[in-house]
Amino acid sequence: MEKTENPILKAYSKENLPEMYQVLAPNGEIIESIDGKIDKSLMLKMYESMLLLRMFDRKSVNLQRQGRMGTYAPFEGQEASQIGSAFALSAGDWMFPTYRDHAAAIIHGQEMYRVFLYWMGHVEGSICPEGKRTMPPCVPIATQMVHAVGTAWASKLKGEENVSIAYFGDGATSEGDFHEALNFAGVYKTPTIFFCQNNGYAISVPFEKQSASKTISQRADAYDIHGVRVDGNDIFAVWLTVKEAVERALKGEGPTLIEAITFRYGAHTTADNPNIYRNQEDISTFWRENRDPITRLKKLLINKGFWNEEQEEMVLKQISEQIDTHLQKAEEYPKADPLDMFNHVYAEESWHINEQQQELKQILKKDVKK
Amino acid sequence: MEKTENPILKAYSKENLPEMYQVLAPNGEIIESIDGKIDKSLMLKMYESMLLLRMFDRKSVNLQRQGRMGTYAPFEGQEASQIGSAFALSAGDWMFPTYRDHAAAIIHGQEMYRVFLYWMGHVEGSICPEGKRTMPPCVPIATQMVHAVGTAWASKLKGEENVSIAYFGDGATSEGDFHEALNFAGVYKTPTIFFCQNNGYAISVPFEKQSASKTISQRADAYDIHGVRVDGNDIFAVWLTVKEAVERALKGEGPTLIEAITFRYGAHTTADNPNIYRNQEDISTFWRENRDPITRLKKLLINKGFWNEEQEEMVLKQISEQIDTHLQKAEEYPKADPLDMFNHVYAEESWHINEQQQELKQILKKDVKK
Amino acid sequence: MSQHLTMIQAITEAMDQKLGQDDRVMILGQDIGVNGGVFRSTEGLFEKYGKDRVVDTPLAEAGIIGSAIGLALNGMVPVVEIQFLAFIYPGFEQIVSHAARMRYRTRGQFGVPLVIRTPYGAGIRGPELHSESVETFFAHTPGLKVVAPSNPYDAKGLLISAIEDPDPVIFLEPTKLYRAFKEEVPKEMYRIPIGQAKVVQEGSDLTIFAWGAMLREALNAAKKIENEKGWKCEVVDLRTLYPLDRDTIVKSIKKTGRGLVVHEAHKSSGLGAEIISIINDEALIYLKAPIKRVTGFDVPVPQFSVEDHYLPTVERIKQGIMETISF
Amino acid sequence: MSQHLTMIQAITEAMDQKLGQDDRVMILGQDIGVNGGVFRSTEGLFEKYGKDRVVDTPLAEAGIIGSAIGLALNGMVPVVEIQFLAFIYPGFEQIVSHAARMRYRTRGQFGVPLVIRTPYGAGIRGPELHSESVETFFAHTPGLKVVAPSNPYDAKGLLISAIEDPDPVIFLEPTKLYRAFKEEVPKEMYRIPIGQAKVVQEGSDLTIFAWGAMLREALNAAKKIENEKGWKCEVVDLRTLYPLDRDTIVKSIKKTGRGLVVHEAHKSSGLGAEIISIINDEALIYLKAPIKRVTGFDVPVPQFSVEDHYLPTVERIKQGIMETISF
Ligand SMILES: Cc1ncc(C[n+]2csc(CCOP(=O)(O)OP(=O)(O)O)c2C)c(N)n1
Ligand SMILES: Cc1ncc(C[n+]2csc(CCOP(=O)(O)OP(=O)(O)O)c2C)c(N)n1
Ligand SMILES: [Mg+2]
Ligand SMILES: [Mg+2]
Repeated sequence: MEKTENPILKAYSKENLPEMYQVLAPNGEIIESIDGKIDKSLMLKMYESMLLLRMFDRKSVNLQRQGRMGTYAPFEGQEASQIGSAFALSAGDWMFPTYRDHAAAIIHGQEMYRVFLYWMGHVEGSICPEGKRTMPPCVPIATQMVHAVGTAWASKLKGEENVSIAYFGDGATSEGDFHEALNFAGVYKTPTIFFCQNNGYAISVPFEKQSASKTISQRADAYDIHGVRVDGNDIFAVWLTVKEAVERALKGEGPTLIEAITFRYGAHTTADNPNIYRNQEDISTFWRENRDPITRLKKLLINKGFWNEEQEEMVLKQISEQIDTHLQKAEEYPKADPLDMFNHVYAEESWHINEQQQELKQILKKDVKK
Repeated sequence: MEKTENPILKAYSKENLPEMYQVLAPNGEIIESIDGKIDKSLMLKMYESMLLLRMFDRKSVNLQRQGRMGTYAPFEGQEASQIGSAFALSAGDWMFPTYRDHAAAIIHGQEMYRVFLYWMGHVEGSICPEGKRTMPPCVPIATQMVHAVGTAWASKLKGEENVSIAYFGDGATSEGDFHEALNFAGVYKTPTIFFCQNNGYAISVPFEKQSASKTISQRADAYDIHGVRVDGNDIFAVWLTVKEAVERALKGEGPTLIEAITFRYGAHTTADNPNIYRNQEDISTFWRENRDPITRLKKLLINKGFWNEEQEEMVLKQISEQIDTHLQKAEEYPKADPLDMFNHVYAEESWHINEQQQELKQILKKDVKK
Repeated sequence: MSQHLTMIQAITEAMDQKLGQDDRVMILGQDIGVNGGVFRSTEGLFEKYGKDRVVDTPLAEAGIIGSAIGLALNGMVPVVEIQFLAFIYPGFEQIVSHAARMRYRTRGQFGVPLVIRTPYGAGIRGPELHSESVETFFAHTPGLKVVAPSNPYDAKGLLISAIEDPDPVIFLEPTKLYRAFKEEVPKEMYRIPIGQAKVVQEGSDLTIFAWGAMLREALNAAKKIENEKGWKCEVVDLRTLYPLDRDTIVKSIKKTGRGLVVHEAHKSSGLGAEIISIINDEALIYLKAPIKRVTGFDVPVPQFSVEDHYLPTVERIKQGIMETISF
Repeated sequence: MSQHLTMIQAITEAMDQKLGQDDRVMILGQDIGVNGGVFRSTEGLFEKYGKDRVVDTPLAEAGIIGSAIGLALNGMVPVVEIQFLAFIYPGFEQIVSHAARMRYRTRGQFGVPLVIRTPYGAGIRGPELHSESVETFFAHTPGLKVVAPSNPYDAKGLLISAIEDPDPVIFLEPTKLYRAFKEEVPKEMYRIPIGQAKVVQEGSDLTIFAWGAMLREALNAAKKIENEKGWKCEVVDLRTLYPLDRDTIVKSIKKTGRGLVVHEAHKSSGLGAEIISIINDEALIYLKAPIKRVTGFDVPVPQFSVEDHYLPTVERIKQGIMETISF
């Protein structure tokens, strides 16, 4: 069985490093000054958020295994990309995440119990808190990218100071919608940020089978828009890059395409077995040991005396409780009422849907009687 | 009324010239050696073909005006692009033209009377001569580009020495299919030639509204494939460029994206009024006087003593007769039988189509009786 | 105040008035700005409202419809023109997987007030793929509404309703009728409710259901048959194709006991099938004969030299009526 | 020789045998190579036939289907896997405007022998857009054939026929049945003709029409109703959804006089409507009651916690039967 070499290791290799923006090296050293840009409190917030969301992700995988949740798409390994980018946004910004971007969504205001509900197949799993613009996870690949052009365009037309950010993967860059979105954003100079997490794989397909192009960021040139390549496991670099893109967008300088090099440690979804298409053990261990986004920040924090194991233990306990609270909320959430499926198809009622709702109501009554 | 500046004039301006490959200057001078590459007989063939197809195109526009043909999409001004590229092909190569690429198609073996039939709305207007691979004009924009990936891929798999060429316009580069085609061709290194006639407009929309990117050829870099920009009104440059692309393709070096800068003198189709969106008079006159593909070759031929007005007159007469013969053939072609519409939906017969055919047959019989 | 307008003029006026009245309304599409639309349906609007509200877009339907969805999410009311119905396919995913589902999946939190206008139907000697009539695709997609006017008056009133509708509306404009005739159209804004069919002509012997360009064929056939045979057909203009106005359909059939559907679309799984099924559900015992379908055939819409034979003709409709009445 | 296979195994075997027998056959799709398909339908084929014949493609459905059209034009026989039916939309234009029309517009000069396989239907607790059943879109498109097997035996025989068919076939595989049960499947190649329905169970009181995953629900309901009421239902597996096997449909209804269609798709303009219309055309006077539709509702296929209520259930089918018989 041919197992393809990990293309991400190539991306991380020396030749490619020069074009990949990095601030916090894997060994925890700062290799580019962040003075006046990232202070202790932000570092700690970033760190604790990554811890929280890693725990959340692991919990979710477990819940799926226990049959308490449906298929789930884990993001472990990609925390720096998702959290670093989301930290750079303002509350009113529009976020278009995929099925894997719960860390980004949660940082941007989505609630953990909603994410649980989403994967429990609850009809109310796609709502975000009132007033927020954290859109439901997008399932059809790359389709959300054009939405982020539209919302950003509207912000611009209305003179509102908001950006729109679309999350997507390396695989998504093959879809026509990727192209159309970047092109439209270029034409209308919309304040859109295209944030690609290049984790090297679209399910089993390595990026080298996805395209002959070496990088994703180079595609920005095709539209004369700005493109950047960044170490997606370096939360500082990600944050700084997205912050700059936000500023550029708000100054009217148009969209940015960001390629964040990262890796998912686990399966594509809980329905996937990565051992079939890559040396899962080797490759994940390699990444965990050499590139982990959390470990490297921890090293820095400890070096700087900002953090110690006691604090870690305490925070982990808090996090665990916090997640449990959300889980409880999700599991105690009123069970989805089948009759709900007839609501919100349209803003106004329609005879055919009403009748079908009545029809099911009768059936359900009968079921209860039995 | 805002009339947008002609973006093609910009493309032709000094700053852009360096990146546009040119061999035969508009004044008829050879600015790059063609020794051993283009001989007299080829020059004459090219010239006479351009004359023929310009006459064909004008005839078609007239036929539409006289009500003898339906809407027609003229290509006058684009002869060098279409004919130069088609001359570079071998008989067995696959050609995927659009509704505007009849000059290319006819050079590649399509017959003029078929093109007339096509625009007369005849059911048999899309057939090409037996054994040829000149596909029907493609109407949905950019969709043929992926076909040319597929046919080329099959040639490669079968070890056949043929390329596939897709024709498309500047507008087509905005469609997702453009992107998917280039990306696929890059991945499978298919012997495909993507030949873009950038005539500056997609109907009324100038390229500057189509994309923020300055050129189309630069998009090749996004897929790490080869890209070239060429003076599309210079038949030598076009021919040499496509020939090189063919060689590259057959050597297994993959696809080429060619951007040929050209201009349509007339309307988008006979249903279009270009005066609404551009200074049609000024701009077409400018192009005719300064950039015409036929005039510049004629200048060269006359300078070299290969051509004179007598010859021209004679050839024009022959051409006129040739076109008339085809027109006659088209007009005398058996009228489309309405019952034909039920044939070739499937290779095999189906009850529902057979019955509907019978139904119409009855109706038609009745009509005749009346 | 009233005026005589063609359908295309009525459509332009509806957009003009909504653009004038509501800042959130935008028009997007290919060649709809400077050029005023390939059918001139947006003539004058670019000059009047400027490039930010009447937008010449790149040639990319997924991009147009997808970014219009984003615009709609963020407070705008986009009206998209797709140049011909068959060119909607590149944006099909955006319509079916997003526009139609956004309200549903967010439980009403986000809606998509989007109108997609597009010329449809045959009979204009158009090239390939310029004459399709695939309303079924949209009428099978919950979350969408589908509208098809048959005259200038309805076109204006329905388009204003569509633009004001909080949900996505596919607005099918019968190309053949754009300039076919003029009609009295009030100058002021008015609305024709989406979801309501109209009994255009009362009758007692048979009901003809039609819409768009086929309505006139239906009326012509009805007139001829009345002259020739004395039978009185009721003619129903469906106007909204999804959701259908069941009550009007059923009421008419209960009265006449006989029916015939005329549509341009292919017969198999065309909208006629749904109309017949509604009648089967609600009025089977009233039926004196099978409901006949006189439709486009189950072949690709053919090249224009034979398109008139693809389309339902007065002759075919008449024959359908005779077969139904003499069943 | 015979063996017990699941439907997915039967499908793999059909592809394996055609790949082995015919050099022109190629498999293309996302994750179908090294990974063996997200449902493992191509397991082992990459190893056996190599990367040129079992191709992991980029994530782009128009690219996949469009280049497959090109491959087909130039002598190959591509079998495309689309990962889930809803993800076919980006390639919809390629299917409708090209694959379905190429033979027609070239008057038989160029055909597109292409198969597009895709899992469809609900009931697997899939995320959003993993459970669609939009066969109507394809059954309304002349030039396409649409097939949906309900068991391993048919799946193998129909897929071999589809691969050998000179025209494009949309091959819908009921996800829920992939591993639901095993069945005797001959080892050798065999064909089940496209276009032929099958009477799975004879009966006299009412005919149930179903296909794909709904066939088993129909059979279960029929059994229950027989136990409870003694009524004998005839059950017809349509197998080919376009073109429909009218003769089998009509013959059965003429015998039973009562009918019921079960499908997962939305009711409005679902295939049930076409079946009813065929019966209306051919057998109206045989009808003792309206043909009932027990279908998915006219709402987006909902999130999986309530999908079982979206789907036709044995209970709903039984109730439909009772209403029809006591009409
Ligand atoms: C249009 C479409 N085609 C196919 C799929 C099935 N699918 C789901 S995720 C996925 C891979 C996506 O890869 P990538 O974009 O790299 O994102 P990642 O999963 O790695 O985060 C595929 C093929 C889909 N959801 N939508
Ligand atoms: C998918 C699709 N959308 C829209 C159209 C309508 N249309 C026909 S030609 C055209 C402009 C094409 O411009 P370009 O690609 O530059 O080619 P040109 O006509 O200039 O040769 C448009 C929008 C179409 N045919 N297909
Ligand atoms: Mg990925
Ligand atoms: Mg052009």
